[in-house]
Amino acid sequence: MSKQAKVIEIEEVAIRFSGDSGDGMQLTGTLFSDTSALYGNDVSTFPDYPAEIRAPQGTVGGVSGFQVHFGHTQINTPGDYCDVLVAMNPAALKANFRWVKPDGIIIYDVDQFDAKNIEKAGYKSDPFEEEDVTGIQLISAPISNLTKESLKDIGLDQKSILRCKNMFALGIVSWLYDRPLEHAVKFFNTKFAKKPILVEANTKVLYDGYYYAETIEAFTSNFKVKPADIEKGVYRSINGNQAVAWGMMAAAEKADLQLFCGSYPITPATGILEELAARKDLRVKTFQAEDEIAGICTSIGASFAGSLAVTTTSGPGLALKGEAIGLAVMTELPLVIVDVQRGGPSTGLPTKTEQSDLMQALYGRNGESPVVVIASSTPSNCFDYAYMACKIAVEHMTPVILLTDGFLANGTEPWKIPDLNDFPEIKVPRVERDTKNWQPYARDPETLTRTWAIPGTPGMEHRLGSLEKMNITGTVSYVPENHELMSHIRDQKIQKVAKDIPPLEIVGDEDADLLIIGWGGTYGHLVTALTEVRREGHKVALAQFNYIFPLPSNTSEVLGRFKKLLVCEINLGQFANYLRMQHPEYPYRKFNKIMGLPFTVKDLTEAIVKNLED
Amino acid sequence: MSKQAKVIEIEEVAIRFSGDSGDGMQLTGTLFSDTSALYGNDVSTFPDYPAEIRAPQGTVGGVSGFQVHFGHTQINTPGDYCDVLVAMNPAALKANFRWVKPDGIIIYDVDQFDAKNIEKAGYKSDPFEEEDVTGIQLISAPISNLTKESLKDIGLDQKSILRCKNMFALGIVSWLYDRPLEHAVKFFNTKFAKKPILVEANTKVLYDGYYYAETIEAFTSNFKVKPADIEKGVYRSINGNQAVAWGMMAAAEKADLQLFCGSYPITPATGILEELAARKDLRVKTFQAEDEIAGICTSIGASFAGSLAVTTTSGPGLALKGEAIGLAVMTELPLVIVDVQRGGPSTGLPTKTEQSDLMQALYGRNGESPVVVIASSTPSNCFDYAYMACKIAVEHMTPVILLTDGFLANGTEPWKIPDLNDFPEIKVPRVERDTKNWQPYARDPETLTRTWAIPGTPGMEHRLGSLEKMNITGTVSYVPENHELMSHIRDQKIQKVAKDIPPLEIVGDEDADLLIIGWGGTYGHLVTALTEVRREGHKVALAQFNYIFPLPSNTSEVLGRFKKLLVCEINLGQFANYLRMQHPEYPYRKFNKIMGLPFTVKDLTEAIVKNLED
Amino acid sequence: MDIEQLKPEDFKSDQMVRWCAGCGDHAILSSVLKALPQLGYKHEDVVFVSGIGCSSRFPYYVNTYGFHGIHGRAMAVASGVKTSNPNLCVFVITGDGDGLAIGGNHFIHLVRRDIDVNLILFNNRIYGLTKGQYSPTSKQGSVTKTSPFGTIEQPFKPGGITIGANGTFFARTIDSMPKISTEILLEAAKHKGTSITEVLQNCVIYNDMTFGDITDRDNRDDRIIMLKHGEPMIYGKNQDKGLMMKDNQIHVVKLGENGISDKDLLVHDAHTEFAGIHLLLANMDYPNFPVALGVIRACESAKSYDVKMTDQIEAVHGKSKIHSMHDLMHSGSTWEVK
Amino acid sequence: MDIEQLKPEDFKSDQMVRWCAGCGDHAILSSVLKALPQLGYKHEDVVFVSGIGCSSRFPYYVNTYGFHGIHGRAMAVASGVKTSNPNLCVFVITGDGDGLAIGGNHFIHLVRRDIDVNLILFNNRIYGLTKGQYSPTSKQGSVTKTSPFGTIEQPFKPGGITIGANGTFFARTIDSMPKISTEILLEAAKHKGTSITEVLQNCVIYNDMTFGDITDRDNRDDRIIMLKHGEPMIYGKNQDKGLMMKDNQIHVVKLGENGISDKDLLVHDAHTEFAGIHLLLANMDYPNFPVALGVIRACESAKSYDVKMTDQIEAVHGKSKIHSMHDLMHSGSTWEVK
Ligand SMILES: Cc1ncc(C[n+]2csc(CCOP(=O)(O)OP(=O)(O)O)c2C)c(N)n1
Ligand SMILES: Cc1ncc(C[n+]2csc(CCOP(=O)(O)OP(=O)(O)O)c2C)c(N)n1
Ligand code: SF4
Ligand code: SF4
Ligand SMILES: [Mg+2]
Ligand SMILES: [Mg+2]
Repeated sequence: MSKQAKVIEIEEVAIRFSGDSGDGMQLTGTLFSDTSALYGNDVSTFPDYPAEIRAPQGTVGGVSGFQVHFGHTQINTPGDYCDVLVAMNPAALKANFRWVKPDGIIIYDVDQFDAKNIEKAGYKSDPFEEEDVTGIQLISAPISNLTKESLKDIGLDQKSILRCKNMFALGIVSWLYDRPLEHAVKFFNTKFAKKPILVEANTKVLYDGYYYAETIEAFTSNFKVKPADIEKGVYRSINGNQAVAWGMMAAAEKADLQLFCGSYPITPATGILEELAARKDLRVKTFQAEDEIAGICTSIGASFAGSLAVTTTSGPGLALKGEAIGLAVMTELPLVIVDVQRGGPSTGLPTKTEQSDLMQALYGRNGESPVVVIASSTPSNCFDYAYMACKIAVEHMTPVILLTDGFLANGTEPWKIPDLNDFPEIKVPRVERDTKNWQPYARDPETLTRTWAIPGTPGMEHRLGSLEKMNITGTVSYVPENHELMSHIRDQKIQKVAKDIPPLEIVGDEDADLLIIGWGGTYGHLVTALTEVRREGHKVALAQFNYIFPLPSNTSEVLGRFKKLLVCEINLGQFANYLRMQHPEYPYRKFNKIMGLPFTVKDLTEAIVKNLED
Repeated sequence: MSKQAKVIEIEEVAIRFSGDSGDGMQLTGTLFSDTSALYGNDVSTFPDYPAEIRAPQGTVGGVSGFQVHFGHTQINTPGDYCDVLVAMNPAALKANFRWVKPDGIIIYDVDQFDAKNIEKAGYKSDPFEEEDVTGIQLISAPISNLTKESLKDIGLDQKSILRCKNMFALGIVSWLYDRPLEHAVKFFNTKFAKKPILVEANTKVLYDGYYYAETIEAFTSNFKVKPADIEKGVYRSINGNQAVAWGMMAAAEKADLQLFCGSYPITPATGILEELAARKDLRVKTFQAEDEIAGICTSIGASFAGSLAVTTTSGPGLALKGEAIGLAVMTELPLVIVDVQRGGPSTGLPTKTEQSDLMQALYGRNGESPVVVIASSTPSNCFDYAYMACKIAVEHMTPVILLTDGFLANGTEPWKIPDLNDFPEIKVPRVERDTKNWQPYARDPETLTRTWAIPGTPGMEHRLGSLEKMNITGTVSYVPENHELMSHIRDQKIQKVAKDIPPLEIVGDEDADLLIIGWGGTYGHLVTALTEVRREGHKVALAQFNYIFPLPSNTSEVLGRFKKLLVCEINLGQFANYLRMQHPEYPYRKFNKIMGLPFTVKDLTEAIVKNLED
Repeated sequence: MDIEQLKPEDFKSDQMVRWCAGCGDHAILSSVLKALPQLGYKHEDVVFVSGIGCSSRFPYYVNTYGFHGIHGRAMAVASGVKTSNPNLCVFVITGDGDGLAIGGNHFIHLVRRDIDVNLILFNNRIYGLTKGQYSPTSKQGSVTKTSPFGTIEQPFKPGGITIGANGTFFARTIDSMPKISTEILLEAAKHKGTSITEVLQNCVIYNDMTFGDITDRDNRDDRIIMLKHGEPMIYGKNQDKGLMMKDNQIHVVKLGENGISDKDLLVHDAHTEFAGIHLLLANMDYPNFPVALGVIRACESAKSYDVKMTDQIEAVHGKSKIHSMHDLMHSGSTWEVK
Repeated sequence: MDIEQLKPEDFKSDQMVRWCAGCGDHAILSSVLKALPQLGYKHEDVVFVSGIGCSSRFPYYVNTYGFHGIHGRAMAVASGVKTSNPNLCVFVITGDGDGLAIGGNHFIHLVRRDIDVNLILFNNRIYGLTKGQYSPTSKQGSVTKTSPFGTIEQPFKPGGITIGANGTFFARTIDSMPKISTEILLEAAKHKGTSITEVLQNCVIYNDMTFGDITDRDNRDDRIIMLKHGEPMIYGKNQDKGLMMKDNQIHVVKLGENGISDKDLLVHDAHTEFAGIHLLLANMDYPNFPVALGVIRACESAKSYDVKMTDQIEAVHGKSKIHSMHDLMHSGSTWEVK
């Protein structure tokens, strides 16, 4: 495609598409990000859904946004602030203006900026006077009218025509960043295979938007973001929920076990259940239970019956599962519990992200009830940690809690499709068929793991249960010394998992004074902040924890290498407190945000610099 | 009553009555302990029930025991080891022999020591050869036959006659320790008012036992334990569950609020519900719910409606209540949650004691969800801490978790009936009737407490809920900054409770090197051990925590005064870990037991001496 | 303000109503707002309790006391409100997920205890708030986000569950028939004991037209029957169809055919304690039967739980000598140390 | 060992049975042990799942696979066992507290889904294990540890709850009638779908003789009726009483009086899907009616949930091109970086 304007090469761009819930912003963003990924950029995206209930059209509560960050270099976050904001109405501007860079571009559908919409958005006067737009380039585009114009003869009703306006916006932005249109057109062809008129309409509007941008002289230049230097391979785009589901399916395939998921829908975890429910072709069994308790209890039943059993939920659901997790601890059955964390307490901020279930995961049960706790740290490594969670659960006959969060769950990034042959084997500690005098609670002396005898196996009939078990025989026991022994065994059994987990590694300067400590879903932001601070000439290092309990065996040694330790979390300091308990030998500084949002790189760099100084 | 044998004065005695579940040992022990209390001794008792399910008669699993410890001096525990074991059958001997002092006395019903019973108890040969009885005085008494003989003409069937044999045993022990028989006789008269034949039978057997002991020459002497030097006043005997119930009723009376308890039965907490259910004369409302979740949720509803609402449970039930506790945190309603801790994890050891729900109480919920946590430390001060739990809940508009345990719940001790006028007022932060523009989440600037507007009050109609609240107005809010603000407010609000709680005090030597740290129900054993160690000439101090979150404001200062801190708990070290989090400035040593039993003073003194040394 | 003069608007709160345009919840809200002034309660004596779900946002829109609880627990919270203070008029707002999935146990126990609260079940056969997963009332075969190949579960019939739990009141209405809804809600509120009103509610976004068969204006009258106590069961656009009992089953008959007249038809007895027929009526489903609307069951309950609780307390209180903590603490076995 | 030759003793485990002497649970255990060899399953293919309660100790006494869960969750655990492996023969053992108080929701959802498990409800109308608090089936007025002045709650009827949840099988027996219990358990096990068998069980310690009215040998036969599919409803020591239907209610009649003969009586149709009559039969209570024993309802279920789940999976699997993670990961939108 030819164009006249000047082409400027840049490193990375963040674009936020935003409009009313009905404006199709999620699709627009996804098409743009897929196109960029196909083109070879590194990409990270994050949708910003409105709160669960639909707010009235045109209000700030109803704004739906989608941010795409892509670049020629490595992209680890969807970006704090955007270079371009596409605002389909005044409410979208109102909700997102704070996220526009001081020298950014705002492209808005001027047709929607009428008095009524302006008022609905909560502006009292001209939005561009109320907001301080100095330095920002404003592109007023009559998107609605041009869309109508473009499709006036196509034979669609007015409502359907207006549904295409998001493609006009996509066309504009595609020109601006020199993106090819083929991917979107291909998408229309598949999606609307049965309604060719929609293929035609969307395609036309998309091109018209593109040509509009090329034609008007509003843009003095367009930009080119060269492909990133990306590892060779076949890629696809993946979000955290899908990656969790697939990681568990991969583990089931490797272990040659049936995957069973008993679960109850809850935002933002439902996507995992939905993904698994769709995979009947891989014989995944999903059981949508009547509540979270039944979700985990069906899974415990399935685990007893020999399945690789998992249950998925978010914070309030994890609270409900606490008692039953104890049952899995006592019966020493493999079970993976996925908690996609969201804003709390109580129902809290159900669509927002947070890291405040750490303590609950560690201690939210009666009695001394240890389980393995691990956390993934990027949308795509949810695959790896879900796989590892399954592997540990099965090989150590224990419940494992996998923590992700709303940010990872909904964020997408390109994922190099792995070769499952590269993944470690999963050894199922099943009883050998002909074992004589098998004892349900006899243990491997190394790992303290018991063996798994599955109903249907002749000669291994046994009874498990929630009362204290006699070591080795597994019968009910009230013997005081046995209870003490078993309490220590259950604890040690989990501690011994440390042997199977990789050592803690650091990113950045080995010889720095300051070590930033993070865990779970903050990795992208922390590493980006690290890079920025180092670029400014500071020395600093980062340790991101994925294994929480047990901690990697070299934890104390790594922490001991640095003078200052700064624990950054999206909560009030739970991991810092936990480290204090585990490694009281060091003092910890804290940096916390708890706004239902990911960190911003800006806040982080400030915090890091401040801590470097004092 | 005249007697010939030599009378020896002693300081304190522990007697364990034990027999089959059907042998009436709980009653025997209670009568003995009440008599001793009436006589003026200080007393502490503890029943040792068999595991929940009845084991077959004559087996060790079916043994029911009751230990009474009484003395001329202060008695803080039911005693580790007993001076006298009454064993009504071989199983009772088998189960309890380990608890007899090396120079103790065993009185046994020789009629029950036949081959069949000996085998049932799990002995292979003569029990007194299998056990090492050197040094122990064995009193073989034909209790069954003498009871039959005593009642042969009274007109009762054989089964009913044998039911009286526990009174024969009581008679023997009463002579041995010079206890009057009036209290027991008075009890028979009330209890069997409608069946005079039973009054006669029990009285006769009791006296016959007494005379039997006086007559046979088995005992060379009997003992006198002089009344203790006890504060003047009117006393009654009370156990922890009853004291919790009464403390809450007292708080309701003082606050002039209706007491409402939504609960679900669970061992060992059920006694509180039962006690409250019996008090309809005081207009207590109890709601036996379908499960623990409904238990707490009905209480939250009642709290919203203006009651002083409480819910009672044990560990597994607390796990189920976690989600709803978060609801009370978010709605900032007063609520007391009593957790009578028992052995875990899972169903665990349901009739046994443990201190392993501390972390669950602190953190067993999704999100940042702080609540006040307090713990009582003797059966009778359960009254005081239940009262305080209610006072804090109401005055600070917050959930409060009160931790007791199976040991406190079932243990009894004499209790000086307090004058409620001496208890602090409870100020209910109700909205003043005529407040204009009342805002549900407007706060007292000192305590950060909001005010309580109760349905039925005109003009204060408002809506509470589990979604994040806007500060001041209390409407639903997804504003990021508000969520951060509210997270801190909820945290601060609980921290500020510290102003209302008494400073931490220590017992023992101010200038000691070693501070023993305990919390909750271990006080009696710790203070007894402390006394013993000090008696041996060592310097040592004890700090027993009743206020867990927040900690007393002087905690760090107190801990800082000692070189060594030894945290003793019946779990794997939860409070020690918690202290590490809160006061990382000190190193903590740990002493833990987790056998479903209280500490023994012996183990404790050993541990203390060891820690004094190294 | 005089209760008599209250108007529906007086019960509207100042909160913006946030349901999707076209959602059936709007119509139910207005039916309830119409009923409220006719109940004879003042604002401050009315409490709306809900769980979590689209429908459970309801309390925010009513200018009374309100409590938006956690998922599934509205029934339990309301039980506490009402037994704590029986003078309050308590409504429970719940959905098919909130009330029959996670809250199913509290639902049946509320009904069993017969606490005097009015429960309105917004049945849209879908989890709306979480964006479209099947619920315990979804038709077998429903394709939803968690059942991409169709559900394999039999749905609950809310009427069946209510009657099975010894319920004393069950009624059914449709969001799109607001006048009838208001009437039914008034009857429900009058009932002493737990009243369950199922409202068939359309979720335009995730389950549009799930009740299309019976709400479609052209055919509606041939597919629903309005039950009225004491009246024969006639229905149809032309009032030419009826229900008869034969062999312990209900049969659809055509009036005039085979000599059948309205004398042969079932006469609705909403008050009988024998629930067999109510169960059959509540479970009728299109296309084999018309769907029954109106008050299907409304027995006299002896006395609601909350009243029995108060009565028992007063009776015991009257007889006891213990009237204060002081009395209690000094009762029974005590001794004095001098 | 050949299945054919298994005897009740072969299904006994080596654990000492720990119920109180005289507890009805002993008799139920022996009825089950008698039924087990007749089911045609090998030891290793049978699983007993229970919750918590005296009755829930049951799995320890049976020499099969067993799972003693947590309070109230047996139904959910068993649902997982059976759907995970439909080849297993799964029993659920639960009590009136475990199954209908805390476990009530899982109970009704198990029944609704119609998963092919056999549930035996030990109904002693009391919480035995926790030493005597009232349960959801305790008679109104029961004096227990938590109701010292008598309960104020209407009890559940387990049959009503089952039928209200669309249950396809409900039967009732008494602990003290072990032969009948064994027969009924065999029919329950044969049923494809969830079978609920209520056993009226005596707790000698905390609720002795709660069923005394109908178990007392002298009067028993006049107070219970054994229902048999296809047979007229006659009962009484002298087989002189019967049940008739009039005005949609069941009436007790005396044969011979007013010209009533066995032709006028109800004939038991356990198989009809119309549950109205089953509800009436299941809810009958002494003294107004005889208590119904036997199989009250046993419909053909189309297909149990566990089978439908497998069928759907196989159907989708057959049609899809995706048969491994490799296939899946490379399906749809992918791109190559070279
Ligand atoms: C403990 C818990 N589990 C799950 C959820 C997620 N959740 C919220 S509403 C809902 C179902 C809503 O369905 P319904 O009750 O039918 O209400 P509707 O939205 O259809 O009106 C679910 C599963 C939650 N908030 N809390
Ligand atoms: C979560 C939880 N809540 C409460 C209990 C205490 N509990 C154990 S069994 C039981 C009730 C037993 O009654 P039922 O199910 O009727 O069995 P039964 O003992 O009568 O056979 C209760 C309340 C528990 N173990 N766990
Ligand atoms: S999602 Fe459905 S139920 Fe929820 S508000 Fe929208 S239309 Fe109504
Ligand atoms: S307490 Fe009752 S139910 Fe439990 S074992 Fe004893 S008699 Fe049976
Ligand atoms: Mg719904
Ligand atoms: Mg029971």
